[in-house]
Amino acid sequence: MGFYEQILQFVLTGLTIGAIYALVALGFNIIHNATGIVNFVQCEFVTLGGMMMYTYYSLLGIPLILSFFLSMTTIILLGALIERGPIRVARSKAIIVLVFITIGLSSTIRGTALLAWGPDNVPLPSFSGENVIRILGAAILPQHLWIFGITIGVVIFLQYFFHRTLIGKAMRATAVNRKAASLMGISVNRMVLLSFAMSGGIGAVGGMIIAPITTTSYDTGIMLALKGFSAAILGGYGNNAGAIAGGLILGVLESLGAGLISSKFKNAFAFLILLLVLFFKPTGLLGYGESERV
Amino acid sequence: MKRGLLIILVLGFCMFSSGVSYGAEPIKIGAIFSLTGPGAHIGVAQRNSVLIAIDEFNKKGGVGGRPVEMVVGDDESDPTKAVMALRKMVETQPIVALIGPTRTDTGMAMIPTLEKEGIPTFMHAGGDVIITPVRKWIFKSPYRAADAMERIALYLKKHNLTKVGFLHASDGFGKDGAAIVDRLAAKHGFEVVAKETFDMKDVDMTAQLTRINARGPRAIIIWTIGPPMGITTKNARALGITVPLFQCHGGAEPIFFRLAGDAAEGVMMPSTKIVVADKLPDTDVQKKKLVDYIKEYETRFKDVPGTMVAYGADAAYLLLEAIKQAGPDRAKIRDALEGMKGYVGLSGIYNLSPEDHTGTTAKDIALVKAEKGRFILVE
Amino acid sequence: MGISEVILKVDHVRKFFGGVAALNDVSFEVNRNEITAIIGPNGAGKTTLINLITGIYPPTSGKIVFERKTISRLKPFHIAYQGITRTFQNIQVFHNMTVLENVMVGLHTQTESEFLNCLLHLPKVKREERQVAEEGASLLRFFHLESKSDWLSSSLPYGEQKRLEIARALAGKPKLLLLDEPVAGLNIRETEEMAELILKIKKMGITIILVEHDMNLVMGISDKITVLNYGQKISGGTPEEVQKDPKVIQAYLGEE
Amino acid sequence: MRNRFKFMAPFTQKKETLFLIIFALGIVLIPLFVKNKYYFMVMNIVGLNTIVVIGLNLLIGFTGQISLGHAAFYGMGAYLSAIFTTTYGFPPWPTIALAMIITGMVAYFVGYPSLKLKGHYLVMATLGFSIIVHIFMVELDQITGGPSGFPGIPHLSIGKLVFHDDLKNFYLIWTFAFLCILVSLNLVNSRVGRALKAIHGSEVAANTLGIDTDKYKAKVFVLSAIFASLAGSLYAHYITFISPRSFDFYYSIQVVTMVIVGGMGSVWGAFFGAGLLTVLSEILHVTEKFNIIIYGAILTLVLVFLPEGMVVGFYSFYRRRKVKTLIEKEGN
Repeated sequence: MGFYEQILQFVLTGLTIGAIYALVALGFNIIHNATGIVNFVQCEFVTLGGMMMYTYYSLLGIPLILSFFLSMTTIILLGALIERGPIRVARSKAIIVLVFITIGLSSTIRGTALLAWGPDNVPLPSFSGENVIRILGAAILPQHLWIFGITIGVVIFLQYFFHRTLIGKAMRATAVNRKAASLMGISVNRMVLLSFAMSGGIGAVGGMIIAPITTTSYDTGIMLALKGFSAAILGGYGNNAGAIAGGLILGVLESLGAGLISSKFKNAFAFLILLLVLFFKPTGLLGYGESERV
Repeated sequence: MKRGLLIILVLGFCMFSSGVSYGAEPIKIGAIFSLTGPGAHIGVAQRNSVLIAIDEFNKKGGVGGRPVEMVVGDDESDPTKAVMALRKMVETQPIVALIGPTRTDTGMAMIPTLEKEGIPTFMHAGGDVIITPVRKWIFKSPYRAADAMERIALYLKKHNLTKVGFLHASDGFGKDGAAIVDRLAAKHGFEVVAKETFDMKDVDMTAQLTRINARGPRAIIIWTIGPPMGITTKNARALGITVPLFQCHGGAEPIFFRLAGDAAEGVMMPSTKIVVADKLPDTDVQKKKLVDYIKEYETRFKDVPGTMVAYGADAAYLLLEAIKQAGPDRAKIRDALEGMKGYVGLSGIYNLSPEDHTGTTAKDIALVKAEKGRFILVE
Repeated sequence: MGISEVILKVDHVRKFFGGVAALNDVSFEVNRNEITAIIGPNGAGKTTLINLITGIYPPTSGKIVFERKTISRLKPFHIAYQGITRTFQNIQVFHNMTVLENVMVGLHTQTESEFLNCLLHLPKVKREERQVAEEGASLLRFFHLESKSDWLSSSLPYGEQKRLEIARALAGKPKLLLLDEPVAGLNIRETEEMAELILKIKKMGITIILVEHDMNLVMGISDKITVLNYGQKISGGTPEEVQKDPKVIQAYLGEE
Repeated sequence: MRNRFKFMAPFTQKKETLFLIIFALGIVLIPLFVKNKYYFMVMNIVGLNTIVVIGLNLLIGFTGQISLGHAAFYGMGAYLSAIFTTTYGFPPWPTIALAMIITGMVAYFVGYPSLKLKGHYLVMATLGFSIIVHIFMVELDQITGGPSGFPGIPHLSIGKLVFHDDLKNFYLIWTFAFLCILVSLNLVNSRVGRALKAIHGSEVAANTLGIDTDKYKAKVFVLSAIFASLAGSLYAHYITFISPRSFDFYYSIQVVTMVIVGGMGSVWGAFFGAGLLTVLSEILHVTEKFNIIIYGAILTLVLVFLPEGMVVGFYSFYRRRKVKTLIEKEGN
C-alpha cells in the first residue's frame, strides 16, 4: 500500500467515524439550543440505539429494517420520557442542576443497560454484507457507505425540518429567544420535549449504524458521545452546520493523527483539540448558533 | 443536627461491625473477582470456574471431612475497591488463602497487604509483573505472556514467517506483550516491522492496521483481550489483510466468534486445551479432566467455557490441593503450593517451585485456529 | 443654575449587535450631584447605555469618560472601583445569600482581604469582617431592612428586593449610581417612598443616572433628562425643556 | 422560577465552632470504639474523599461552576508524589507541597481560559483534560508504570513515626480533613466566600460590584484542584500502590455526586456527602451490579426533589418553617 493510498484510507475511515461524531454533536446542539444545558444522556441514546436494535433483531428476530425503526422510535420515546419526567419535574430549573440531573440519569440508564444486557459486547450484522469495496487502493465496507448515506439523510431531514416546517422554525425561534418565543404563543415546554425526542432519535441512529463495525455494549456510547461533544465545540456549540463540519474534521484528524503521528495518543487528540478550541477560538470554527444574551 | 448525622454515621459503622458469626466447621478461602466494571466479563466466568472446583472438592470429602467455603468479594475492577474488599475479608473472615483477583492492576494493589498479612494467593491476572520478582505469597495461574507468545514464535519459525506486525492494547497486558515481542524477536530470529497501539475503548483500529500493513508483514500478532479482539480482526479483514493473524492466549473464548463474526475464520491463538478438549488424542493426560470439567460447566452455567475458565479453575484446584495437603494453615499452604510438582490441571502440567510461581511452560500451550465457529487444534 | 462640574461624559458612542445598531452616535454629559434621567420608548437603547457605562460590554466606537478618565474599555469590576455602581431592571439580588450578606458583598470594593488571608482567617480579616458587618447593618437601617437582615434575600417581597439592590449598590460608596427602572412594578405608595429615597441619596452627594418609564417620577425629581429613540439621542435638557420639545412629544409622549 | 433554587446560609459562626469541636473529638475518640482495620480503611477513604469534595464544593456549590475533571487533579497529586518520592528519592512531605503547586498551576492553565467564557464550558474543558491526563498515566508507562500501576510508594513518616497502618493513617488523613474543613469555613465566611456566592447568584451583578469574577473563579478552581492534589498524595502514601483506574471519569462523577448529595454550598454537607456515599457504596457491595444504578438514581432524585442537597435541603425546610412561624407571630 503506497503513501497516498494510506492517506486515503485514513481519510475514509476518519470520515466514517466522523459522521457518527457529527450525529452525536447534532444531538447535543438540539438540546443545548432548546434548554442551554449539556445533556449527558446523549451517551446513553447512542448506546441504547445499538442495544435496542440488537434486542429487536438478534433476540426477537424482527427484520432488520423494522428493527431499525422500532429501535429509533424506542429511543425517541425515551428522550421524551426523560423530558416529561425528571427534567420537567425538577424543583430547580437552574442550568447547573439540570446538567447534573442528566449526569445522574446517564448513570442510571447505563446501570440498567448493564443489568439488562450484561457486560459483554454484542455484534450486529452489517446492513448489506461484508464484501470489501476498493476505492483507489483504499478498502471500505458496505457498512461505511450506509453510514455516509444515513448521515446525509439525517442532515437533509434536519435542514428541511428546521427551515421549511412551522414547528422547526418555532424551535429555532425558541433557541434564539425563549421569552420572545413564548410571547409569540410558542409552547417552550413542547419545544424542549421535542428537542429531547429528536436528540434521542439522532443519537440512536448513530449508535445503530456504527454497531455493525464496532459491536456494541452497555457503555459504548460514552467515548463516542464525548468525542461528539468535542466535535460540537470545534464546529461552534449550538451551530448545526458546525456540528457536521466539526464531526468530520475531528474524525479525519483523529484518524490521520493515529495513522501518521502515533496511535499512542489517538484518544488524546480529540480532547486536545477540544481544549485548544476552548482556549483560542471558543466560538468554534463556524461560531455560535445563537446570539449573546446578558 | 450535625451531631445527629455523626451518630447515624457511627451507627452505620457499628452495624457493619456486628459481623456474622459462623461455626468453625468450614475452612474459608477468600475469592475476589472483578464482577462489575471493565473486567466483569472475565471475572464472572472465573467465579463460576472456581465454584465448580470447590463443589467438586467438597463432594470428595473436603479436608478430612471439613468443607471449603468460598467468601466472594467484588473489586469492581478498581484497585482501591480491591484493597478495601481484601481488608474487609481479612478483618471479618478467617480466610486461609485467596483466589483472584481478575486484573493485573487490582492484583498489584492487593500485593502489599497480602504479603504483610501472609496470605497464600493464587491470582487470575495475566500480567507477569505479578510474579516478577517472585513474591513469597503470590502465585498466578494464567500462562506467562512470554510463554504464550513463544508458542506463536515457534509457529512463525516453523513456517518461516520472519516479518511480523504487532498491534497491542495500551493496557498493562498489551504493554507487557509489546516488551516481550522484542525479546522473542531476537531469540527466534524474526523482525518486528511495525508496532502499534490502541485504547481498550477504541471502536476503530483501521488506522493502526493500515500502518502495519504498509510495512508488508508476513504475520500480524494482536495482543489484547475483550472487545478489541473482535474489532481488530474485523478491521484487518476489512482492509483485505490476508496474512496469518494471531490473537493472544486470552482470545480462545466463545465470545470471540460473536465479536469477530465471519472475520474470525482462520485467526490463530495460543490457548489452553479446554477449547479443543474433544479433539485431543486419548493419550493426553489432561483430556479426561478437561472433558469432565466442560460437561459440568455447561450443565451448570449453560455456557461454553473458554480459556479464561481454565485459568480460574486451575488456581482453585491447586490451592485446594495445597490446603488438603497442609491443612488450614496459611504458611503451610504456601509451602505446599511451592512444592507442587506435576499437577495435572486444565491449562497444563503445573510444576511450581520457589523460583517459579506460575508453573507452566510453552509446552503446555496449544495453538488453536478459529474455524466455522469452533476452535481446532493447529499443532 | 450655577456652573456645574461634568462627572461623566458619553462621547459619540455606538454599539452594534451583529450589524444592528442598539446605540448610534449618542453623546451627553452628566453633572456632579444631579439626577440625570434617561428616557425613551421600549427598545430605545436605555439599558444598553447603562450596560456600556458599567462595562458589561465595550462600545463599538466612541468613548465614555468618568472624572477625566476614559472607562469605556474597562471591565465592570474596574469601573466599580472607579466609583460607579448600579441596579438592574430585572432584579439581580443574590438569592442564595441573606439580606445582610448581599449588602456585605456590596462592600467588596471597600475591603481587601484576599484568598490566603481569608483561608487563614488572619486578625486583619477579623477586623475587616466586624467593620463590614457593622456598615452593612447601618445601611440596612437606612433602608428599613434591619429586621430582616438574616432572611434569605429571595424571601423578601418584591419592593424590598428593589430597596435591597439599591442598598447593595450604595454600599460600594459610589460617586455615580445608575438606577435601571427603580419603580417598575411598585405601587403608588412604594413609588413615592422610592422617590424620597432617591432624593435622600442625592443629598448624600451622589450623582444619579435614572432610567425610568414613570414620567411623574422622572419629571418630579430629575435635574436633566436625555431622551433616546431608536438608539439615537433626540433631545436633552431640563424637564421643562424636554417636555416642550416637539420631537419628544412626537416620538415618545405622543405615543401615550 | 429561579428563586425556588434557594440556599440557606446554613450555620451561624457559633454553631460552627461547636461542630468543629465535636468533629475533632470524634476523630480522637472513634479509635477507642472501633478496632476493625477494614472500618478504618473505609473511614480513611471517606476522609480522602472529604478533602476532595470540600474543595470541589467550593467550586460547584459556592461558585456555581461545574468540573468533571477532579479525578485528574486527585491523580496528579498521587502520581507526582509517587514518582518523585519513589523514582527520584525526594523527601515525601516537601513533595506533597510541590505536587500541590504543580497541580495548582496546571489547573490555572486549564481553568482560566474556559472560565472566561460564558456558559458551562468548564465542564467539557475539565472532562477533556481529565481524559488526557488519564491517557498520559496509561501511555507514559516508563514513568507512571502504565496501566499495571505504580507499586512500592513509601509510607509517610514524621521522625520515627511511620504512618504504615490504617489507624495511624486515620489520624493523619483526618487531621488534614479537619484542617481543610477549617480553612474552608474560614473562606466561606469571609469577603472572598461572599464574592464566590455572589458569582453563583448573579455573575453580572457580582462583577458590577467590583468582584473580578474571572479571577475569583480561576482562583477557587485552583484551590479546589490543590485540595484534590493533597488528597491524592495522601492516598498514594497510604495505599502505596496507584493505578490509572482509580483516577478515571467515574471518580469525577463520584465526587460530584457527593457534593450534590451533601448539598451545594455547605462545607459540612461535603463531609456528609463523602461519608454517606462512600459507606453506602460499601454496603451496596452486596448488590454488585445495582451499584451504578443506585448511584445514578440517588443523584437524580436528590437533584429533582432536593436541589439544595440533603443537609441543606432538610435544614432549609426547617428554617423555612421557623421563618413562617415568625411571620405568623409578627402578624399577631
